[in-house]
Amino acid sequence: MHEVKFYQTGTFTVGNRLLPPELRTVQSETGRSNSLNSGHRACQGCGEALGARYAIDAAMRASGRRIIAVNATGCLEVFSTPYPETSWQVPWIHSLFGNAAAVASGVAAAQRALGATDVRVVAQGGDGGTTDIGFGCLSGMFERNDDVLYLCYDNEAYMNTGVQRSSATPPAARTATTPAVGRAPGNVFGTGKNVPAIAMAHRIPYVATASVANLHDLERKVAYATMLHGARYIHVHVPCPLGWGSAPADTVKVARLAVECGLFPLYEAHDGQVTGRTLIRRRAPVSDYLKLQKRFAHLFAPVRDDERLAAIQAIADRNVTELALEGHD
Amino acid sequence: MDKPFAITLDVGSSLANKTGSWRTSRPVYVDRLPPCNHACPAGENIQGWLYHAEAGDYAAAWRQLVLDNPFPAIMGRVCYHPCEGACNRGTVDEAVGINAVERFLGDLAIREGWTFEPPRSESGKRVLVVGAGPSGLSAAYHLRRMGHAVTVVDAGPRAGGMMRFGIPQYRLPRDVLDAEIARLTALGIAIVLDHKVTDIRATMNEVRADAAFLAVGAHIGRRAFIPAGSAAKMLDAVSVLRSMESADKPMLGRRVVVYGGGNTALDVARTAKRLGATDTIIVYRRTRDRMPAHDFEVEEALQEGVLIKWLSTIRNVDAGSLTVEKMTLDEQGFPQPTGELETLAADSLVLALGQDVDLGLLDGVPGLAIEDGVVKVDANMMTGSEGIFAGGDMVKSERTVTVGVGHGKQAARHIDAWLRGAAHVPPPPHELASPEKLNSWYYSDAPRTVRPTLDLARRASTFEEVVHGLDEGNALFEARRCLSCGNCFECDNCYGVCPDNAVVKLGPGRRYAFNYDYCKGCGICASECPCGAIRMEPEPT
Amino acid sequence: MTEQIEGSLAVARAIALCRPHVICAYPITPQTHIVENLSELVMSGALRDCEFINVESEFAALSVALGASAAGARAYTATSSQGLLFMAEAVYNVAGLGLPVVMTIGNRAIGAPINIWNDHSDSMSMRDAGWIQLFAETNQEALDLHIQAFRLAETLSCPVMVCMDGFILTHAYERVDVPTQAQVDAFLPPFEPRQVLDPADPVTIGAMVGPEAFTEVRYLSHHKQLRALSLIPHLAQTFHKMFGRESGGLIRSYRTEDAETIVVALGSVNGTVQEAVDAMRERGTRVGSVSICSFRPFPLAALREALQRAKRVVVLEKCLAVGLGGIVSDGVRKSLSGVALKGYTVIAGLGGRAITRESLMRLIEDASQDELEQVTFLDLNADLVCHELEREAAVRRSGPTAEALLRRVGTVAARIG
Amino acid sequence: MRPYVHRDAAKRGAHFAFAAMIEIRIHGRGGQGVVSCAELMSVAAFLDGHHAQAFPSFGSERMGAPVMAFCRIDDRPIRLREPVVAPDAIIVCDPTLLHQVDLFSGLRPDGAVLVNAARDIESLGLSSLRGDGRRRLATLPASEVAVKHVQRVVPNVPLLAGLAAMTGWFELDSVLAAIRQKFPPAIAERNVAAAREAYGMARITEQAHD
Repeated sequence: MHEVKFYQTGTFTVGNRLLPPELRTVQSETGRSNSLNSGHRACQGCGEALGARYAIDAAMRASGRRIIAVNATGCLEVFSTPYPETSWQVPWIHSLFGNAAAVASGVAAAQRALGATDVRVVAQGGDGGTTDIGFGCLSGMFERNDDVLYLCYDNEAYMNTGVQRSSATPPAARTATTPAVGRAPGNVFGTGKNVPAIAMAHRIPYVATASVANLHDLERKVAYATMLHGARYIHVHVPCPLGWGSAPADTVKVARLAVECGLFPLYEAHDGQVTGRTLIRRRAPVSDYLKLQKRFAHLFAPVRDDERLAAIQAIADRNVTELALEGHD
Repeated sequence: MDKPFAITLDVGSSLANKTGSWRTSRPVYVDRLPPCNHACPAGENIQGWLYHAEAGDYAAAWRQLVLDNPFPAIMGRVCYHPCEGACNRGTVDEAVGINAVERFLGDLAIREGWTFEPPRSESGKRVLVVGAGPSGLSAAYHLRRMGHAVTVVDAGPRAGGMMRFGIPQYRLPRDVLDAEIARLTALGIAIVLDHKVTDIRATMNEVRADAAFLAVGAHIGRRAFIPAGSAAKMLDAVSVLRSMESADKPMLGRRVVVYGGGNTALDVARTAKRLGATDTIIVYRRTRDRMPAHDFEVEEALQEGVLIKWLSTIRNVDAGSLTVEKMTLDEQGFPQPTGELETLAADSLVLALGQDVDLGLLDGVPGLAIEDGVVKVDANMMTGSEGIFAGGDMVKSERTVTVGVGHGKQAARHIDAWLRGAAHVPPPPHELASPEKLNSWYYSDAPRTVRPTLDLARRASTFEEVVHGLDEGNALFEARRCLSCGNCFECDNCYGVCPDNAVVKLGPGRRYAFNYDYCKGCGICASECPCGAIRMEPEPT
Repeated sequence: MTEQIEGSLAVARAIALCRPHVICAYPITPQTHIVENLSELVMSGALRDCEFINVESEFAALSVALGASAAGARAYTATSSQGLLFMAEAVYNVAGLGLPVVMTIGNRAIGAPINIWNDHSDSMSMRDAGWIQLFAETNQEALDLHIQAFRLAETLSCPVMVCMDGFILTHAYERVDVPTQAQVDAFLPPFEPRQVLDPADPVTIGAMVGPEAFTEVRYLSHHKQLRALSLIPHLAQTFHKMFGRESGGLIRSYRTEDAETIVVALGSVNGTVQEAVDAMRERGTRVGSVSICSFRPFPLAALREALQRAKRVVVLEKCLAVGLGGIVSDGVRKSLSGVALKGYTVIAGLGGRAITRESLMRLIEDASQDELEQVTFLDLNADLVCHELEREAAVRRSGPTAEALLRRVGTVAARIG
Repeated sequence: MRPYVHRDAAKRGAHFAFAAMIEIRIHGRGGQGVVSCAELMSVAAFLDGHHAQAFPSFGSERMGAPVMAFCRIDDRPIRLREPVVAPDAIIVCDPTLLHQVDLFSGLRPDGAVLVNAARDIESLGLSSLRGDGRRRLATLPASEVAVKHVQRVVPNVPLLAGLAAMTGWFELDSVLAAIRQKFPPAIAERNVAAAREAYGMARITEQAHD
């Protein structure tokens, strides 16, 4: 009898009783480390809580539970460690909003100096702590090629302080500081700040993007990056029901549509060169993605803003063409 | 390590914070009714046996299957599989080839000599079943497994009823039929042949039966008045097909005309072809889209060279030829004569205009009612006469093997309850697992496997089976295309996508449980469950 | 072994002898020579098992040190002036987390106007950040204080700043006795952290603390400094025993017995003050001086003991609390609450203005006559100030003040002292 | 010229003791080695067994800008941190400064002045500096000596040697030792040669005055 690969769900589900173990995710295992444990105070349907557990569990597995995590100020830090409780199962430190990368560099330096060669250092922050206030330290860490894996959980605004605009906020999105009023409601159509690309410009060993909607892809990238040496950067897309005005139950769905419509392309790069991309399975128009989120409601009502919807579609199309995200491997 | 106050905390201490209190709605695991099961006339738990089949545990799959239907190998050939018409996979790519897998399981069981488990205990009751067709045998099977002694009485020389005397061999090889019937006798069911029951009560007393199930089928070919010359050769389809099972095959000649548009018409036409007819023509009053026969059978017939004259009726028959009149459909879709006539050369005319039930055995049974030529039964399938139940083609229903098998099962349950002085109350059906309850994104693309068919040359000359079975490889493939609609197949999605680790994985075959201490009720698990086995319910207040 | 070397090199040697694991460097005058020397010691292999990290800002410098310390490493960095302000957020954070980082401050003024010369405005601005602040009088003491600082910091799990006057000490060639490795190893045990990021024993560090416990956390950091009040003199004594030198401690008194006037100061100016005291004593003025080594914790009791018998106290400050006067003076007054004596604040040496023996003698003279203002600016160029005030009164668009003053003063390099 | 008394070197480790602190001020331009000159001076004095303190006129002056450096020598620890306001000696590395900067302010009546110049004091128009005659004034073609030996216009080492010869405040050997401490061997030896020549030249001018 010829080998029948598992068709019922292929390898898209978290696990499956019929999948060979090597095709299952870390999340499918009862032995997973639950690095971010129950009892944290994240909102219902928090994408960041999901992304952080996915990533750190994968890193824990890859490193044989030999990791130290550094956290920037932000939702993740606040909801995970309200005195006297912490949800972390790993050695974890929070210092400031803008210095996670630098603190991680210090931790890594300490491991070298103390000869703890097997310990892997992970820094994590939101888009504010990474692409804005923490950017200097991040770039310095990259430039020195310090032995740190930096994970950015991008929910596209300052959620911890009540949804203010960050340099990762997409065009036209409504935030508390880019309200949906006036001639061009919502965030400006700027040139954008593509931090993965900036990371690549540092020619660091590894840069990747990932999404909570594609667990297998995310875990593969994190596990791989964990064991590389030098500066590594993974930019993880994590929807925020509160800030995006999406249904808590739709967190994964929204993330999936961001990928499928081309607005959040999944790819990886070595030494500044794109070496792999994750193909879109079922291409969707950006409106499918946008209309699930109240922060874009003004693009659809009272009158449909076709001009700006087209502009956003153009961004998605450019991503798809530039990275050749359609077709087959 | 005596740690600095409040600055340094011990890991995992947040377990003290029961975030479940935030919940306003809660997820619950449910088993919804898969559309295939819903559509199956025999009430098979299709998703249930595919669940085992996709794991490669064919024995378990077969055991699950035969809980509802003792004839997988037969069903896998003759069932018109409404299940596949209802299959949700049809909305993703193509329906799962359920029928093919069922046949694979049936054939494997025969090859492996799998047998039914005997009843755990004997009830001491005895039931008489009249008619060894699909319905009767099915009822006998279920009653026996419930522990009752069963005697089946049939007028024919061999068991199987229409399965043997109505369905041609190229669709149902007889060794398959015999094997699955043999398995019933092995279970301890007594089958008495060549015994026509004329007085049901009398026969019941003979065999000291506490109850009876009547399923004699409908074997009387319906005649229509067609002016015919004395030399004209007219037969009815039922007798033609029946005589295929006897020593002397029917003589139909080189040019055969079949009158009718049901599956029987096609069976008989294709049989004529195989008997050596050079031209076989089906004459039907209406158009193809109005034809009762299944389209795939029409397709196979046309492939084999059977011709069909649409919108035609037969006016009269003579030796060697007959006259047909062209018809036209009126607004209501009824055929109306046009007066336009045509002569067809024909050595014989076979009428396939439907069948009637022989109700002889019911004469003088008090309380028993007949309506439109079939026996009237109540909701419990009992006739007006206490303890006498009826089903299959002799009651009002769609006349297919699968429906018959289903009747047998239902009747068995009612009879069993009646024997225990109770009434069988079927459990309330589960909510239907309709397509919008699924998250089909997670299912990978896998087009269905096409079953190989016998090449045309051999079809014209032999009664070899036209449609072949699957090998284990593609049977497994096909089984794994099942979406497991409405029933957890342990994909771990809920366990993985919970931001609060509030899902407990109970281990292989034991599914999952929610830890409501931490579940905040976000509902991601429900929306990311591929098969729709989680429902969000308002938090009880 | 005694050597004639630059203060910055002396400090670098001391740091190396303390076997640090991680050193972070970002250039800013006048601290730069220290890290330059350290980079050479690390890269030449003279200092082993040490990571020298060139960072992109002072904020990163202290953040890297913070991470290293939390991971169980002995961490060091140095800065000055704007650099200290730029790392301010991390300065408070290191103390809040109780990480025993040691940092040298090459004391320098804070702009604007930009000024690279010495005063105490930088470290004083961080006086309440929770760090221990020790001021060095000489390069020998700067060297010695760093060795004591690591032991102090690690005993208490509290960061320590060693403050040394920019240029005056950092760039001065003096005779210093550089101890041997064996001596330092005997005094300074290996770092045994109270909290450490260790995969084998995971903990969470830096949790969010609400009203329910924040006060207690703050009290405990205050408590650490109270403990330091007894630990600092103890370490100074131990150091004296092992190295044969007096260095550190809370305060040092000079000719204060029988003194009617006592000058209180921090850092290198004390040498000049003592010269002035001697000169005035020769003229029969009963004057003495007190040098404050430990500014944080502030030695209230020790000062009270040293000052309470005097008639007047003159606090010489190299930092101006604009709108108030002196920062040190406030502490001194607090130490003397209930004691009846006169207190004067003298602001001197701002932005590198030389504090000469002559000026100090005049000051002491005036003080002993009680002819001082409550707040006096030593050697203030009154004409310059008055002229500028008039100019500003006359013209609305008077332009930038600093530049106007410079035009009037003339070429800086042409002046001496 | 302040007198100094020879002592038994064995007793104090110093060849002689100063009656009072000696203070020297060095003027020049950025790049002429003004600060190194003060440092070398302090090291030489240290090697002679004295306490010494050298420090620059703290600043961020660039090449060519007027700069100053100071040195103090004493036999007890030096506490004074103020700039040298009343020098016992002044070294002028660059005669072009003569009319730009108040070079000689605070110079003691018995102080010494050494100017880097090929011409003599008179032709530089500095005769008036002699005051009551207790002052010693001398010139030295330090740049030429430097160029000859070091191939660079760094008059600091020759002038230091010159002052040693002129005042006897530090031993030539200590100056040479200081040079060897500061510079890598090759460069050190060229400077040593420059120092020796300058020391000789200055001695000669000294004798000429006697």
